Amino acid sequence: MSNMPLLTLITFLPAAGAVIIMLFMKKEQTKAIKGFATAVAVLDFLISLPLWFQFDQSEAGFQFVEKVSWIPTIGVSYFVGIDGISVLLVLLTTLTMIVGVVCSYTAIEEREKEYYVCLLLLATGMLGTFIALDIFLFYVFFEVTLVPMYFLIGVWGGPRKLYAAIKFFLYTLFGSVLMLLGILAFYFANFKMGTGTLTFDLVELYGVGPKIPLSLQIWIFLAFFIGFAIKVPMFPFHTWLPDAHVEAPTAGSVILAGILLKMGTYGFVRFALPLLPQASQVFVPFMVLLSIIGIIYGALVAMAQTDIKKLVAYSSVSHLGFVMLGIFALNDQGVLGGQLQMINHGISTGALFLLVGVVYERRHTRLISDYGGLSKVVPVYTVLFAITMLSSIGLPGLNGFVGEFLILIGAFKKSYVYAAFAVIGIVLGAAYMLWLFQRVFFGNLDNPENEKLTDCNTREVLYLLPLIILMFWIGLYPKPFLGRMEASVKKVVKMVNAAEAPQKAALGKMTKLEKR
Amino acid sequence: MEIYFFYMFAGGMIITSLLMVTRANVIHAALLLVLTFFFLAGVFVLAGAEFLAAVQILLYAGGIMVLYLFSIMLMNVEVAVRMRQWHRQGVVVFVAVVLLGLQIWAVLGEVEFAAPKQWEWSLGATPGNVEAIGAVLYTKFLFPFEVASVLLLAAMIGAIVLAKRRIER
Amino acid sequence: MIPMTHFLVLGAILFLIGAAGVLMRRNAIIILLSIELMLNAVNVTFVGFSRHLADMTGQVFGIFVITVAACEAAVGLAILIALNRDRTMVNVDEVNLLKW
Amino acid sequence: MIELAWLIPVFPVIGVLINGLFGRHVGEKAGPIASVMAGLSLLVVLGIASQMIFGAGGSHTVPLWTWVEAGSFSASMSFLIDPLSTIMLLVVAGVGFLVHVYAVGYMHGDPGYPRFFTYLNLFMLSMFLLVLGDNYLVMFVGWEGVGLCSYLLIGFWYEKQSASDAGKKAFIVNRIGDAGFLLGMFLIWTLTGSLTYTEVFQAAPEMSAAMASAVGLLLFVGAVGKSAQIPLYVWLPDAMEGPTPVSALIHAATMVTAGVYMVARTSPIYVMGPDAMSVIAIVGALTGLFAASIGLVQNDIKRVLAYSTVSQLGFMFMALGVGAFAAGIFHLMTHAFFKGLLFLGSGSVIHALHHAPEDQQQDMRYMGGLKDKMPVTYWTFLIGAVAIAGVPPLAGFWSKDEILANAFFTGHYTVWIMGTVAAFMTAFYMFRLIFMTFHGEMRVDHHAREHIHESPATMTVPLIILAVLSVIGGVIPGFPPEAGWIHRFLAPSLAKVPAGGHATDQGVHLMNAAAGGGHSGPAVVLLIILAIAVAVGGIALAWHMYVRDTEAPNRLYERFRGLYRLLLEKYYIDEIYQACIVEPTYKLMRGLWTFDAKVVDGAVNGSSLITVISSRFSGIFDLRTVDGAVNGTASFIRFFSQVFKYLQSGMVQNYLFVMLLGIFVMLSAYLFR
Amino acid sequence: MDMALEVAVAAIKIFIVVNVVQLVVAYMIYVERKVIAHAQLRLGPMRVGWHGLLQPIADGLKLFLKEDIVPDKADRIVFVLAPVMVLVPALVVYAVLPFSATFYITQINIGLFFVLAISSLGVFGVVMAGWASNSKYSLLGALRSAAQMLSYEIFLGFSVIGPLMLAGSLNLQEIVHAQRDVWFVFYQPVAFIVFFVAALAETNRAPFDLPEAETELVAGFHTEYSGMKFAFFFLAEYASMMVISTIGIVLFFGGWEGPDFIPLPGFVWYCLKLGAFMFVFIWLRATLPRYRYDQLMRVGWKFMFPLVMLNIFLTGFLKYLFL
Repeated sequence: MSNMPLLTLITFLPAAGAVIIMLFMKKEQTKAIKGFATAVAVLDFLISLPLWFQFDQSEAGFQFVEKVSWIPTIGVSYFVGIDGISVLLVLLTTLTMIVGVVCSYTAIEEREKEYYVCLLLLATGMLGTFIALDIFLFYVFFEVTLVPMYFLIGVWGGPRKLYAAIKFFLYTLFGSVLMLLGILAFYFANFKMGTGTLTFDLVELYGVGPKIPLSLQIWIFLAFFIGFAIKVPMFPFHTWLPDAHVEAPTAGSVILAGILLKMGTYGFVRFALPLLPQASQVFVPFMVLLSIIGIIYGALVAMAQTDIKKLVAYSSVSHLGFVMLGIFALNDQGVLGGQLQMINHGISTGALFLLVGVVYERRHTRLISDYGGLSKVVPVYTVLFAITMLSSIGLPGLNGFVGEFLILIGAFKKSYVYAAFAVIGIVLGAAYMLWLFQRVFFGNLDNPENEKLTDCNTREVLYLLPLIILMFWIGLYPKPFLGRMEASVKKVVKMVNAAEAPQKAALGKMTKLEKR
Repeated sequence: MEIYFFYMFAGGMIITSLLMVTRANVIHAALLLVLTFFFLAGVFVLAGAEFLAAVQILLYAGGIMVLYLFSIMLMNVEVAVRMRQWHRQGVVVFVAVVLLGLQIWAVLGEVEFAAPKQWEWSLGATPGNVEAIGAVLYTKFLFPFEVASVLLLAAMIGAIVLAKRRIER
Repeated sequence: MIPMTHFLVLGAILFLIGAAGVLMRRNAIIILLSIELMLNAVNVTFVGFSRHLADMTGQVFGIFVITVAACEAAVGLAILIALNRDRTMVNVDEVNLLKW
Repeated sequence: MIELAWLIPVFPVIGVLINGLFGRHVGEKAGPIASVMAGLSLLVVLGIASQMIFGAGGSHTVPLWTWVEAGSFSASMSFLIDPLSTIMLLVVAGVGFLVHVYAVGYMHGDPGYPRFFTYLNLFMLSMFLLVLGDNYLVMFVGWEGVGLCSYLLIGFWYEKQSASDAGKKAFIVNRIGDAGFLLGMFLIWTLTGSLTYTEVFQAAPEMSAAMASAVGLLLFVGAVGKSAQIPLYVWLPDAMEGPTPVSALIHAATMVTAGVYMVARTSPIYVMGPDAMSVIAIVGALTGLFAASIGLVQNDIKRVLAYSTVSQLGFMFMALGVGAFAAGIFHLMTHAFFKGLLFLGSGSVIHALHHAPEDQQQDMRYMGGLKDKMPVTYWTFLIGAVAIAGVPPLAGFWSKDEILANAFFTGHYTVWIMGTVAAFMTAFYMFRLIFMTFHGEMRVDHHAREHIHESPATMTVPLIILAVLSVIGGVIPGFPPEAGWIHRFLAPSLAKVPAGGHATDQGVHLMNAAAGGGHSGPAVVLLIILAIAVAVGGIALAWHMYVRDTEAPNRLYERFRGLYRLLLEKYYIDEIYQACIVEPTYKLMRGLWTFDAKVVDGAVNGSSLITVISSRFSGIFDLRTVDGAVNGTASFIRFFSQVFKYLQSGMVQNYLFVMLLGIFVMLSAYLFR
Repeated sequence: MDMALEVAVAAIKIFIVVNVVQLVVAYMIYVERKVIAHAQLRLGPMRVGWHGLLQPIADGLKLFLKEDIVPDKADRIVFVLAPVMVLVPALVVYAVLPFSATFYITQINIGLFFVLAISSLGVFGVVMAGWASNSKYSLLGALRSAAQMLSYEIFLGFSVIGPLMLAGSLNLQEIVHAQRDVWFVFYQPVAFIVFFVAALAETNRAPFDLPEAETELVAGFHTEYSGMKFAFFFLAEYASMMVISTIGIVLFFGGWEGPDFIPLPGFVWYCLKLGAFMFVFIWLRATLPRYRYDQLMRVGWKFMFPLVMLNIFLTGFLKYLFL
């Protein structure tokens, strides 16, 4: 088993499934296509399960590594592997894919074949992003995800789908092109100042970061920052998100919220921090400022929304602000919390989008004002929504709390000011979510159309159930999750903090230079 | 002894193939080609390639040529018999072919062959020709062999697609 | 022992006959048959060299040639049948739409 | 028995699962099921308590599992059984069980019956977690959990806009407090490296006064939210929108006292931070007075009780603030008895009046004369009122008197005065309530009159039990004052104010004397007499105004119209909050949304617009110049292809012939090399 | 001189075998008529000789003496060559068949392959006959025959691979030797079933006698034939039946080998087995109705072909595991 290219298998199985659907299945056989797509997703999840069980918790480095030379002249290799930071994201992705496929059975009614092909291709892109250990490879996968997502939004989206899709595509492309510049700058910096070889190999490059002068690091960090921050999205770059979320089909929103956004935060942890340790430290106040603005601003703007999906989208801005805050606390608790919060956000917000999708499918409206008093007609749905909402606002005992708590404690450790501002986000989070809940579920059932609403059917309950179980599991016993991440996170934190001394030295030199 | 057999087979081949090329009736041409292949199989046996000879008969004569006959029978060939048989470029080509023949003759005249390598072969020897071919075909040429099978598959699909009657929708 | 040159000459003659058939005849089936002949002329050469060099490769290639011939026959005849059905023609020089 | 502590929260979990998942099938059986579960928990609690009280005592940790572990941070899911949590457990489980039983009758026929009991059991679970946790994180779990249940139960009748509004308000206001609690926790962790009580308290003596005060104040923010103190008390009166058993259990007896419990639990830190304690004392006293003053004029029976609760909670914090932790907890306990009793009694009244018009069911102006119709309710209610008014030997007297005495002896004279005035007001408004509700002529709507009846046994039996507890619950554990059993029992759990702390020398002296065997001397006797006088005075005034001279209230109203209005409208605090906090927030959020859509997104769209415009220009250039060159090349090629195309005859054999010629050329090249 | 002797011996062997085969074939026809007659509760030929024993000779004489008709529009050369092309391959195959341990014409290392190759040529005669007759029935029969024989040749070829893998040789004598202990039919039942069905189809026997279906095509490809040419077709059919039976015996039933405890000469064993095989052929003809053309093709490609492929894989796998 150890020799099996498990990661490659997991990553490319959906693509293979997509190709099979594309080539061998007729458009009219929608049932077969759905069944097949589901089977592929489930199979992918099943073969990704060994990652959970065979993962060595004590190992901080990369596991399940595969390395094959790809473009040797410029030092690109097909180098994949996972560590504690990515293992859960990979598993989350495979799980979300099942949910994404299953929730689309009835939601998508046209061009179903192409839809599932896009969905499966998207899975390959996302998985590849998380397992790539070669920066070039990472970039390739990072970009690959854009295309199917573009189609998902642009073809199967809502009324303003074209605007949203193009905005999403161009905006993220703009960021990632800058990131590519950063990657190349680092690549050549490594050639000149680091190992002296042309390589994109992340493991080799990890050691190089501290040797690069701070002035250059700052520029590279800015390039990375824009690339990842747009993806996250952080405060001033977030406006594509509500549009994309609102217009995307349910599965698209789920995947966008659950996985795609994580690619940004993951990028920070995987690349920006360990590759550019000194610059990361220099940027801490700036990043934290943006995160906190994101937290509070996102929450406040979410409160002003009249569209449920938009509200959830802005809540994502707020939640990801928490994640970024945790990451840039640059200590064990903060980064661990940030990592866990990435998973949590994927689960909770994914579930929220699913739930919105459930009523949207029945009523074809997302305006809060069109609803009201739903808890009378759809009790099961109400309960599921309530649990998800509570998980989203971080009720202890559910997953959101553990992550938020660790983030805040990490931030507090860094500076109590950070935490003091961030807790405002918790209060506001409760406010907008409860208000939403009240407007949708409480009160009188005054819209006659809502009386005909049917409750969640078995399929919907079934695809929500795993997420709900995960919410409780992480909330009550997060140790298996934290334990898997801990070693790797500690390593990253150590790499960043170990570079402190040379950074100060560099700063000292700079000041000296200025003095002269 | 065997050189006479060779001349016999070679002569038969040349005659039948010349006849084949010149026939107006396609069926006759095909049957003549079958005969050519018989003689060719004889040449193969003389050269110690009895497996290839059997394959030649089994596949070429028994398979491919039957396919030809089958197709010819499906087609309307009587018309062609009454048409002009030779292409307009025929004369030029004939001259060119003859010239090419002379040229090949010249080339062959220049080539000196080394003494043939000694090779134990006789009809009915064990382990014989079949084992020898198998040993090479499934080791050294395994990949080409598989490629050939893919080629066959592609040809089969292509043939079916091309020859299938279009179903009117 | 048959001299090597015999095989080569035989191969060349058959090949030229085949080539002449391909280039001079109008009937498509005859052309295909001539192509088969050319392929077999090559086989003669292969087997001759195999004999001469005491090497099995020549015979193996003979088998491959037969494979290719089978493919060629299948596809060629399929094309002819299709042509015959649609255009009722068997002469190759009538099939000349693919020009300038 | 103690190691079975994990069983306590397990039973409510079972109840939640049964009623929550199979509510539709369980139907009206949900109540008994939930009650049995609460009862089973109570049995375990009683077992543990008996062991704690009659056995060794001390503190015991029951570890369950490691919960969150991240780097140097670690918190486990473990329970702590010590005297403090024992008392709390007894109160929670006892009152909780009684309320469950009561609710079986009270909620009969409600469409959300199973849901109600699910929530109620969920609340029990959370409250147990809050009380049992051996570290702040577990306490926070319970803390948030009870907040959630409070939210769910206040908004239980969610069709009512006011109910769901009140629920939301409760949760959000609580969240503000929780934010403080969280920050307090972070500070504790940064200072001590742990959140477990024992480890924190071991490290507590090393804290500087400033840090301890900071911790204390931050935690107190949490307590202010949960226990409805100024300035975050506003949610509690609104919370009366919930069903009455909920008001009794959550908003009187247990949840709102969580803040008191938390401060008492954190006493080792508080004693290190005198500033924090002063703040607590002042806030407590202010709240006590303030809420009592509002309670004077309210007409809604439950609102009176709600403000009374706020006021009594103020008393408790007063006690904590002056360092009398045990007295605070003692008052917590007695208050749970009599306030639970009062709420359940009021519920009984409302239940009896449920045929009256909606807006009259809870309005005392439309009651009166119910004494004869509902004897059990009346008598138990009266006992409760006397107890809360502080008439010896009922429960309220002992605890309230201790608080006032402690305030006095520690030198907090302002606090003491405010407390005494509040006590007077308490006695007054409670008996105003009694007289308006049970005495005088009946003002009930005519249609509802014939429906008035005594409540069923499931409701009256809890009333009676609580009444008994209200009578004896003070004197047994609290006699003699300052040195009763409860003080000795709680002593190991609570810290003492150290010498040289914030108290005056005299206070310390007196306190230490108290620890040795109760206060003595004339001051004590005087204080007791004063307290009794205040209580009786309040009752008498109420009797005067609402029984003897019923015109007196109107006269007062005419004279102090402005003051009356101010009190009736609760000092306009809600309106002030609305204007100063809520509206600005709304404005801010709308403004930010506009900002987001116009400016932030506008920048994005603007940049795309600029790109489009510049692409137009470059497009023109492209068309004229660049494309011109391309087209030129193309036409050049076209010209030549016109000539050469004739090479393509379309005849296969022509091409093949060329191939043959190719071979010919190649061989020639070989021959003539 | 040795060579001359060799040639002479070979010539003698060939002469004997060919004539015996002719005779046997003639009597096979008699046997068939008798068997079918009895199957239909008739008596069959009874008049010529005792129980009609001389009937074949009478028939032969009749055919010899009959007028040789060639239709006007027929392609003369091909029409005449066709019966020859049918009979010659059928007889040529006898060159490698082992009749007993010592009695055979020759043995070559590609024996079985040779048999398959040569017998595959039989189809030419049929096709030529059908085409040259210039008759609709004949052409249809020829087309059917070509497709049928081409298809079933494949299954026939694949079905013998199983036994070949066990025997490890193409030499027929060696295959017989390999079955000294256990007949391959016990190892390869599936292969045998496929082989037998394919054999029926290859020899155009019922229930696969579509090319000469009397009731549909009026005897199919040989409608226009009469006299000696017709006799050639008949001879060829029975000769190839014997060939295919012999192959079946050699591959699956131990050839001329018999159980040791019954001391009979190898040739006798061979004759007994051959007789049994031939009887089954006749029996089937008396019993089974004819297949429809599409059924024939479907059975072949959709059932036999996967079956025999599976058999090959299974054999290889088991051989790899156990041998």
